[in-house]
Amino acid sequence: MELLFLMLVIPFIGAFLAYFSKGRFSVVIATVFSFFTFCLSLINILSKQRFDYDFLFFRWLHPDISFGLINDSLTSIMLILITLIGFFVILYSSGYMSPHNADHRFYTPYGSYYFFMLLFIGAMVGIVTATNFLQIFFFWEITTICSWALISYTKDKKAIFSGLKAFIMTHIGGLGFLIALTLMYIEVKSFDFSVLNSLSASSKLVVFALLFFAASTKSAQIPLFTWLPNAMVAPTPVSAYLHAAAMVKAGVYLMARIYISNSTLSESCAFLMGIISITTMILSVILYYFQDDLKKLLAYSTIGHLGYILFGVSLGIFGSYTGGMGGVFHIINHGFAKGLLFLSVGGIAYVTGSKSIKELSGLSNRFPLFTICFLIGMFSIVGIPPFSGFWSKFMIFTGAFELKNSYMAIFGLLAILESLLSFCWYIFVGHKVFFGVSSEKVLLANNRVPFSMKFSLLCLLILSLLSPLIGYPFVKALYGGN
Amino acid sequence: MNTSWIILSALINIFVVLFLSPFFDGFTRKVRALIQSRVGPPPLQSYYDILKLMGKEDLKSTINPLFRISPYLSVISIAMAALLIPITDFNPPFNFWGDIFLFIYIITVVGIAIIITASASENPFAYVGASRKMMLHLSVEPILAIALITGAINAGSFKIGDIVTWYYSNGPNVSMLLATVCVFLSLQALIGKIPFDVSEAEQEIAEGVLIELSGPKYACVKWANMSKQVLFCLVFSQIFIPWPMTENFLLNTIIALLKVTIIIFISTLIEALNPRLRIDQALKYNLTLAGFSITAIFLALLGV
Amino acid sequence: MSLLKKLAQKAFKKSIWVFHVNTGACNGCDIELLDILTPYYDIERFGMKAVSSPRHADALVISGPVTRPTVDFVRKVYEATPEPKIVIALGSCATAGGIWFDSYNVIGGVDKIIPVNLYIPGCPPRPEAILFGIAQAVGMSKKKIKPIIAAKVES
Amino acid sequence: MEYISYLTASLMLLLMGMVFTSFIKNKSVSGMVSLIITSFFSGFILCFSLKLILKNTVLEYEFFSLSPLLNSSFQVFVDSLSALFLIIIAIAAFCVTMFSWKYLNAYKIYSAYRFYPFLFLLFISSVGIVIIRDLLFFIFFWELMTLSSWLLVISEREKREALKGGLQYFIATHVATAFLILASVILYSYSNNFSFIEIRKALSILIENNMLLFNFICLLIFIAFVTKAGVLPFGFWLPNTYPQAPSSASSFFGGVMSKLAVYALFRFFLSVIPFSSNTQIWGFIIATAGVFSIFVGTIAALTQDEAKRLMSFHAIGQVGYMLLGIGTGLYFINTNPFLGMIALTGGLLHLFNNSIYKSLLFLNAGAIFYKTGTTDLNKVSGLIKVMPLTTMTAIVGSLSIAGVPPFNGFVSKLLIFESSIWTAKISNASFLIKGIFIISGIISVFISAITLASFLKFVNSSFMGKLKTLRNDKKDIPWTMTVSQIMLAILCLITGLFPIIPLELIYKAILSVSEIQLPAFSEIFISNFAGIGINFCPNCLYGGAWFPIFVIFSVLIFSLLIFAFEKYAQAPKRDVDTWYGGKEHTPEEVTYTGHSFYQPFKDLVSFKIGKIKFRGLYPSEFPSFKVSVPLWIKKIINPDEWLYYPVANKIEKLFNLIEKLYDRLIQHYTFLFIIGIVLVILLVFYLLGG
Repeated sequence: MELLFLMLVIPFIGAFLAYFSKGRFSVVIATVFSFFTFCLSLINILSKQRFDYDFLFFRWLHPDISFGLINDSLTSIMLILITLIGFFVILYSSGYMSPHNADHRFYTPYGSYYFFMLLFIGAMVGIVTATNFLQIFFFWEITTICSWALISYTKDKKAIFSGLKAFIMTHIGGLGFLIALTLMYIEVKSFDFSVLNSLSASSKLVVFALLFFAASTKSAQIPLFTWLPNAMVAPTPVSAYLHAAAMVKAGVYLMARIYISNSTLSESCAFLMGIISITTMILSVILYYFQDDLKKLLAYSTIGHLGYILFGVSLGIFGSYTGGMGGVFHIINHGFAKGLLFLSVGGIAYVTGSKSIKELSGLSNRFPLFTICFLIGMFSIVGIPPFSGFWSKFMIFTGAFELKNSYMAIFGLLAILESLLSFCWYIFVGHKVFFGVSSEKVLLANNRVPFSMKFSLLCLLILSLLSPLIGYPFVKALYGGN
Repeated sequence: MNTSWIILSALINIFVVLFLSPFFDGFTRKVRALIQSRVGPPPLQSYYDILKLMGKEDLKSTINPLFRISPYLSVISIAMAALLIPITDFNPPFNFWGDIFLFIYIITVVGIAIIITASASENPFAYVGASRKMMLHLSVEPILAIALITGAINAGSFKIGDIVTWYYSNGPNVSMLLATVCVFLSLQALIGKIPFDVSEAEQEIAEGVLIELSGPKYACVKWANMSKQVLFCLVFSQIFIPWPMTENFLLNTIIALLKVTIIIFISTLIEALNPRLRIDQALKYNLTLAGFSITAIFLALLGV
Repeated sequence: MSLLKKLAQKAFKKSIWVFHVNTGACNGCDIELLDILTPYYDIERFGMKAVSSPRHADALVISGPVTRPTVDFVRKVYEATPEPKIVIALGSCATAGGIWFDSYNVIGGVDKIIPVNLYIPGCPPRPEAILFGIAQAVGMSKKKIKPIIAAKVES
Repeated sequence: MEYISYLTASLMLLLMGMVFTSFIKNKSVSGMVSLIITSFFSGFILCFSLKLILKNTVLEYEFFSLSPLLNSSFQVFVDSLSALFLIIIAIAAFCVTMFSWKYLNAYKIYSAYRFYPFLFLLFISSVGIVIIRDLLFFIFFWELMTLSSWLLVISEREKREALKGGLQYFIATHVATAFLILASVILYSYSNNFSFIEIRKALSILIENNMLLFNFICLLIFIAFVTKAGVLPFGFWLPNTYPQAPSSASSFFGGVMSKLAVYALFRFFLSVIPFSSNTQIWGFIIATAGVFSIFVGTIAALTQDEAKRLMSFHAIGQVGYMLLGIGTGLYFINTNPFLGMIALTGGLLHLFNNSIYKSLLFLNAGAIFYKTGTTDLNKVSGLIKVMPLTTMTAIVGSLSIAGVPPFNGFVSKLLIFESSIWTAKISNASFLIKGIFIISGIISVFISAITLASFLKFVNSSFMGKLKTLRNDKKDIPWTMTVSQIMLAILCLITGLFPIIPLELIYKAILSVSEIQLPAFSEIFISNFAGIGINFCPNCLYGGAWFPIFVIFSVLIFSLLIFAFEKYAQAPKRDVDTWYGGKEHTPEEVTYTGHSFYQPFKDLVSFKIGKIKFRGLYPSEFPSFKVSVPLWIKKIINPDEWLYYPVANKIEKLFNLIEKLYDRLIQHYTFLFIIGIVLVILLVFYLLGG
């Protein structure tokens, strides 16, 4: 328990220390603190503790409402995702946020950047360790603020606009969350995760819909998904963290948590989730084909894959354990792969100064590491065995058809179609960008890539390869727990 | 069907196809000469030619070893094909199920041997000839195959011997007659005579496939060509017109020879009275015929 | 010498295949040569025929004076013909250059380039003469003069 | 237990090879390491599978299970069929690796770790496909194979064609795999287990309940495998893809990879999908697809001028033969097991033979590439003077693929021809079906001739003729390359002369797979080392036969005779120049290029439909088309423009309006204040009063 508490507190402390330290020192502090957090989460996993701790000294609103820390399989795996990727992203940033960056030269002091990054980690840890909806909501809004600050980090007009847009949109989602909390409180005076079980049928649907609305804005689903592509103006490590582990994963975590804690959700809830996630998926895959910017492509891909996860969770709510677990499994696999993809795109932008698919070609000749990272990330994402995405996607597909429900079968079919279409575009992009004769941008690129970037890329590469193995025991435990 | 009969029968087949073939060639030349109101060569002229070529110098225009081997292969395969033709009896000396496919393939090998010889000789004329020969072959082979398969369907057996026996005892039906007609129409192409001698057109590509051959090799190829003529005439006369057939093997042989003579006479008439076709015309002719001959199969399926 | 070899030698006389080379003739001799293929003369009754490749030939019939550009060709065609072979110079020009004997672009008769077995003079020679000449060359008809050229061939 | 250790050891060897070769940059060192590893692997696998077949046992072993998440387990199951394919893989793998060792030097900018690790991955995945009995892991290995072969195809990363081919390949096969995945998840919903046994049970229930779904699943599986096998029209990618890989890799593609698709088809339709009346329909469909592929693929091959592309088209055609055999077999196996078994055996025997000669032919093309730097038949010629042994092996391969006796292609083609034509006499199928089967047989006979023609073109234009300029010296290719080709050529000859050896293995394999009662080997085939006899029905005599001994004896006798004859004639010999009419020519002038071969035939089979040009019945170029997205779609997918920004703007305007109220005049504020108070008072009164 103390571990978990430390883990929650350390990033915040680190954040303030980083903010007040000068120059490169903030980098060191951020790295050390994030590494410390990561170590704690590792110890937490290795200790294999499962508990649900209650802060007995803290009560608010109602004596029955307790705050505390939870540590079950879902939390542990989310923790490892958040802290690991957080650490690597911060490590990566130390190389990336430099004047040598060909994409965007970062001269300004980095204090605020690391402040918000560590705050982000802390907030995410807070979300996944929270024991009730209210506690989640508290950290939920911190992530919103962090994302707003980080997206508009470069402070040009577009960045500020995008930050504002992200802030407003996710905050509208947060409003939904707030209303849901209010409704909960009015009806049963509790914010526990299992509260939906005890609600009446009609208000259950309303509360669920509101929570799902909150989650879907956070996870960039229809209708409020447009902030995510705009958020790509953020520095690439930020986008990587935003997409792989933080922010958007908060939404899906919320839904996964609701799914795990509530066994009596109605089919209409599942259907609502399913239809929205599938529509998002299809929309995102159509939008793939209009993108020229690699990062925007990845953004839409994130939208699509969050759709996958939510679809899996909706299958779980509908009654298919395989689908639900597939959704949870996909959180992990997608996290590592997407982190890897973003960081490799960041590396490409770092050396060539371009993220345009049209401008880049023949990267594999000069930058084999980026090539391998991107390709493996890409194969993980599109689900080519033996890479990670295959397993979770396969579980989701299986779940969709297992139900023998014609609607879900159609959804499953659409999901397979999405997978195919995204594969086509990805493989085309892979061919275009990495193979063939080197383009001018690539030939003129400088060869010096900071060690920290290379190191974090390599580590993420290995992690992405191993992510099914990492995730499997947890998902299995989760399954057993149900 | 004892061993001695097989050996005797095989020897007769070899004798007829290989050793009488120059005589038939001489016969052809004589007939052609008579048609053109010439005297023509003596009937044994082709024997003289082959003997003479045997004694001539063997010129090697290439170090390619295939150039040396493959002319002999053509004679060997002709001889092997000869063993699958019923002359002395309903059954050929080598008679086993599925031999129609073997037969089709062996006569293909004759072509391959000559084509490989030609292409090994490095002469562009020979290449042209080889290309044409192959095209001719692959357009005309289906006709023979289809005809034989028609017989096989009718007789219910893939044995040449069984086809002949069935045909002899049951008499002609529509499908077999159609097949016979098709084979007859493709006979010139099978033999490689005018109007289908595009691969060896003397005036056009200077004997095409044979241009580089000399001495014994040329003799072999010449001989194989002469034997091929007899072979295909025998195929036509013995498989598709098996009448009359007796118990006596000598009588059968003589009847077969007579039939072959008649067919060769007809074929020579066609040869003497026709101009050469272009290769594309020949191809179209053959493929149309092949398409037409498929009707025979359907008729055979219907049992008529 | 084996039996087959003897037979082959005997058969040689009965089957002479002719390859025609024009080294610059006025076509007079060529037309006369074609005459012997016609039904009237019908050279095939002696087993002779015209072939289209020197590889198959037993006899080279060369018509015309050897002009400068064709010298190489004549040598090549002689080389390309398998032994035993006979070379027949057809017409006056091939025999000794004819009326072109001192022309600047004419080497002269065929025998200046390759050994010749038989000369058939005439401008052009009659088909009968050609037939008679070839028959003499292969020994079908008795020779009336001593074959001096034969010695030259062997050397 | 002994068996599994063999298998594990060989897989470990491959993994080891993959890891080792990933770190060695030097080509020859890497080649040597992989050759050593592969020879151990091949030895192990050969021992293992021969032992398994001869002892008639089955290996069953479960490594691990994925339950409870998915009811799937890494279940190894090696029966005789799998063992047969393991033999094929082992042979091909060994020859391919041996060939690659020196061959890779032909590629200048090409390091070893672009090739060997992926080759080992390909080996692993092929072995995996064969030995697995679980649909999930089957798909896993299946897609792994696609991935590794894609990596091999694009190993020349600067070449446009290679990239195009790789892209086409990956997309096409991935779509096919998606079909397979769809089929598997539908099946899982019924069987709740990915094991083939459970799936079979589920399918047999499905046949009775939901015929439509059953057929749909069959269709999905069929398309999935047929795409990989390269059966037209699904295999359109194949000719663009195979030639792009290094020849040794394409040799493995042509020899093993496309055959594994046929294996999968065979395995599924024979042992996973239970027999029913539908089996007949699917057999018929498979046979028809096969014939279509034979016809179009091979005729298109005739028009090709590039050696490897030509061979790729033949890969399409040859797979058609196998499908014809298997399809005919499936059609008749219930009604007429004798005929069905002959066809099935023919199909599988053809597969076995094909894997040998197809590998050989691609290796030949590789040898040409090594020596000349190109495989364009218009640019190479006269290579027999440089590499006589390779030429001989190429001729053996060509004659084998054309099915000329006594090489191995003949036996299998014979079985296929006979079984498909024999339907006329034995079966009681309808007239149309019989007709189609017979026409298939005739087409395959005809196409054999075309195959021969196109391979004669290959041999003629690359090996015969004048020697053209080479890339390097006039030495023969390195001996390892020659030896690997010779081994395959000898195998071609041996399996042709003694077809009984593979035939018995194959028969055992089919018996081990099928669950219905089938006639024993001795009932159908009477065989000894002199040849084989085939029995078409229980009561009739032998329906077909092949006596290689006859051929050998005749050839020997006649050769001796002719040899004696030539010796006796004592013709003198002399070396001369080629006769071109007396003139000197350059080699370019006197070469008859591959393009000119069969020109009239090409013209005959080339035509134009609409804007698509067909060359050899195969579309040579498509008109380019552009898809323009309608404006409304573009608008709809961007809700920012039509929803959020207008709303945001409206709200902003509203706020501006409110802002205007705050105009800093104290009078206005007082006024508003008074109004507010009045309103509040009114409200209070209203509430109290109400």
